[in-house]
Formats: sequence, C-alpha cells, structure tokens
Amino acid sequence: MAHTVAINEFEGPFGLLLELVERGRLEVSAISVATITSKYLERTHELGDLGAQELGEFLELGCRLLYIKSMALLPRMNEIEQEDELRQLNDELIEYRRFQQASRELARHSGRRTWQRPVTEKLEPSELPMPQLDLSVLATAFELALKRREPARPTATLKRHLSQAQLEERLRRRLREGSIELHLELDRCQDRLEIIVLFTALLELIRTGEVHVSQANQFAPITIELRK
Amino acid sequence: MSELSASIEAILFVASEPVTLGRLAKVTGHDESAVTAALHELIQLLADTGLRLTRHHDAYRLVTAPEASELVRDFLTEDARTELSKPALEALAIVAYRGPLTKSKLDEIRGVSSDATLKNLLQRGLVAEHGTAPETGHPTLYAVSQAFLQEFGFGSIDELPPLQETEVL
Amino acid sequence: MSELSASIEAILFVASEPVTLGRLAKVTGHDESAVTAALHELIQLLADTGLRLTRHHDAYRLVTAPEASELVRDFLTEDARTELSKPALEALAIVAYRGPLTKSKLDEIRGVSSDATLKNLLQRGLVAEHGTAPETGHPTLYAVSQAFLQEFGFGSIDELPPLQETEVL
Repeated sequence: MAHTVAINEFEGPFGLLLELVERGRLEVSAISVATITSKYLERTHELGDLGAQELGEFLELGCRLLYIKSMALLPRMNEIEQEDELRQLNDELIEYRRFQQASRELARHSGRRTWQRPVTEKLEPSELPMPQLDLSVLATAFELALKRREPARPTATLKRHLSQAQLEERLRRRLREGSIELHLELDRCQDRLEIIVLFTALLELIRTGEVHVSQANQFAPITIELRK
Repeated sequence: MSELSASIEAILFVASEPVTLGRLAKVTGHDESAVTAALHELIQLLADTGLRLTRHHDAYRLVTAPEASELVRDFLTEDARTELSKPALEALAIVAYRGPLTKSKLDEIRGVSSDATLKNLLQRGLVAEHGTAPETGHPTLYAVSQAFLQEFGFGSIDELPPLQETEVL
Repeated sequence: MSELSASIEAILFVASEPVTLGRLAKVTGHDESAVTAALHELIQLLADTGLRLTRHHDAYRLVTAPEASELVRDFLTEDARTELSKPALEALAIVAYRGPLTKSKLDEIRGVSSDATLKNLLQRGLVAEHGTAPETGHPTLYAVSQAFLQEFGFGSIDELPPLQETEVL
C-alpha cells in the first residue's frame, strides 16, 4: 500500500521539487535531471489520494521534467534546447524559493497583529448629514452585487472529479467481469483531467502487477485484463 | 513610556467603553497599585498630545484632546458629507435588503472583507448594530439605522423599492 | 508634540477608515508638506508607546503596537484567527512583494492555480483588487491591503523583510 503524504506538506509541485533538490544537495542540471525526475515522480505517486486538479498540477511539472530528461536521449542538436529549459526551470525554482522563504518570515510575524479602534466617536443623529441618495440606486447596487458574485458560484465548474484510488477501484471492478478496451474506458472520462488520472491509475495497476496490457498490432485496440 | 503604560494605552485604544482599574489589573497581570502608577504616567505623557486619558469613577478611557474637538467635529461632519463610495453603497444595499446580518455574511455576499466599509457606515449613522445572531460566538448583527429609515421616509424596511428580479442567495 | 501633530493624532483616533494625506491637509488647513512633517514627528513620538501610526499608499491610520498584540487579544477575548495555510501564506508573500499582479502571474510563480487561495485572501481582506492590467482582456490586479499590514504588524509596506538575493539553488 502506498505511503500517503499529506498535500499540505508541500505548497505544490515546486515545493516538492525544491525539497528534493535541497535534501539531495542536487542541482537541476543535465547530469542530475534523470535522478531528480525519477525521485519527483516517485514522491508524486506517494502523495496518494489527491484530487484530480492537484494531481494534474503535480503531473504537469512531472511531464516537464520528463521532457527535459528525454532531450538527453536525442541527437546533439537538442543540447542547447535542454540547457535553456534547465535554466528556465532553475530560475523559476529560485524565484519560487524566495517567496517560500518570505512566507515563512511572514508566518513569524503572525503574533504581531495590530488592532484598529472600534467606532465610538459619532456625531449626534441631528448633526449627521444624510447622503443624497436615490433609493433606486440602492436597489441597483444590490442587484449588481448579486450579479458580480454569480461567476464565483460553483454551479458551472463543480464537476465531480474522481481520485486516482477511485479510478483504480473502478478499473478493478470492471476487470473482474472480463477484459476491457482502453479506448472505450477513455471515452467514459468526462474531461482531460479524468483521462490523466485514469492513466496514472492504470500505470499503478500495471506497476503492482494486478493487470496486464496487450495490443495485437500497432493500431489495434489496447486490451487490459486482470493478471491471473 | 513604560511597557505597562504602553499596554494599557493599547487596551484603552481598542475598548469601546471605559475600562475599570480592576479589569486593567486583571488583563495585564499587574496589581492595582502598579496599574494606577502606570495610568498616572500615561496621563502625564499624553498631556501635550492629541489624546487624553480620562477617569470617571474607577473607569478609564482614551478621548481626543479638548483643543482638537472642533477639528474632530469638522472632520466627522465632512466625512459624513462625502459621497458614499461604491463599496459603501454596495454594503449599505446588502444590509438594507438582507439585514439584519453578520459581518461575515456580508463579507461572503460581497466576496471581499467589509471591515472598513462597515465601520464607515456605522460612523455615518447609516447602519447600526442590531442585537446578536444565535449562532456560536454570538456575532453582532447589523441593520440599517433608524436615522436612515427616517431620512428616506420609510415606515419600515419592507417599503424599500422592489428588486427587478427575485434571487435567492 | 507640535500642535499640528496633536491635531492629526486626534483626527486619526476618531477616523473609521485610513485618512489620506490630502484630506488631513484639507481638514487641518495646512499644506501637504507640513502635514507630512507632522506625520513623521508623530511616527517617532509614538514609537515607544502602545500605539503606532501606519501608512498604506498615502493613507494613514492609528493602530495598537504589535508588541501589545497578545494582551489586546486577551482583552478583546477574541479567538486567534484561523491560521493561514501554507499555500495562503505563500500566495500572500507573492502578492506582497510582487503586487500589484494578475492571478495568472501569481499562478505562474506558484506553479499551481490560486483560485481558492486568492478567494480566501480576498474574503479575509488581506488582499484587495487593485485596478486592471493594461494587457489584453484587462485582467484584475491584486495587491495587499491595509488589513495585511495590520495582521502582521507592519507600519508600512516598506517594513517587509527584504527578499533573499541568492541566485543559485
């Protein structure tokens, strides 16, 4: 069973990568990118039951690392490109680390909260000039406030996303009734995120040896079945 | 200024009512004679500033210096005369239509903190405290003030102009 | 304390919102340079007291001294606010040092989407909208607010600790 690390331990993908780099006294370079990539993917995996959105963000950086790593395997013309990508990633990590440190500094200030004065000095009601206000303005302001809020309502964006563990379980359930074809399973996914999560779920099942994947020829459907 | 005097000044600054000697002693963890000495120090140090420490029976409060009273009144009047800002108008509208409500409900509807805006409306006398909510912590409820209702000639809040479309939050 | 500084202190004491330099000049009848000098005097004179003068953009406000934080909280019997999560603090630090900035710039620096985090910071009032960027689509810019300074006991944005300079990992 995978060891589960709480998501809060890392501020996100950069947080995780930075920790690996710092702990391993590594640098993000052509030499170490392979080690870093495999460590990163390993740890992402250990993060366990992440929501699809978070997992997608962790995977995005994972893909970027894989891409940089893969450049080393290709002809020499890619060397410069790889260097650029590495420099870019290094710069982003340095920038990110700056703010990570600044946020720790801020946290140290949290015991220094200051207070304003409550409203106590008021004029007598007779001295208080009332604003010139047309009440229809008030009705409009209220309607605008409600409208402005509307896009923030989660009605349109609240799609239920399945976690990796849930998708693994779904695959197991289906497979107990016989082999399935990958493209049909992908068709069932409601969006790209679910496809990504389904893929990682499938990879996990392959890794643990629970399932077997086969393809008759290059363009034939990919079949998944339980290992006996 | 001694640390104790500074602490007392901070406490009196945030207090909405005069604070008794006993309460000051309790919250600062000093005995009443030490607090009394610190209060005396504070009275002297404030003498040439814009603030004063006043005592009524055994309760203390910070007030503005009498020399500044005219300026303060001018400032508050002028403040009340300035046109309502957009955020203030919006908050007032929500309090009018959805009140009595708590500050956190108001923040939620607006999606931003209404701290400063609400204070301004309170000071201008357009919004007033209206009891507390029954939920945990009993947060203060806010509603439009009597002065607001009188000024705009409404017998009650129910006579506010109807909304064009009814929406449920 | 000069008479002008004392007057300003009294006005800031009663003000429900931060007061701009321009308004202070207008209500006291002095020009802005005289008011600025008086404000500087006030900042220095308050340094060892229970109060502080804070500045955000060109608006000023009196608050309690950060050293008195714990006592004031005890006095108000206010519960400590829910602590900010690590992601929230991280986003806040970026907005503080790099703001005003757009949400997409914030996302880019953090490497993750900041939708929920930003919404939380807006509702807590620590971050506020700050106009729009000139680029296509005019995305909203975000910056830290006066409440941010208050929450962390900074007298002004200039008091933020300097960012680390190292250019290597």
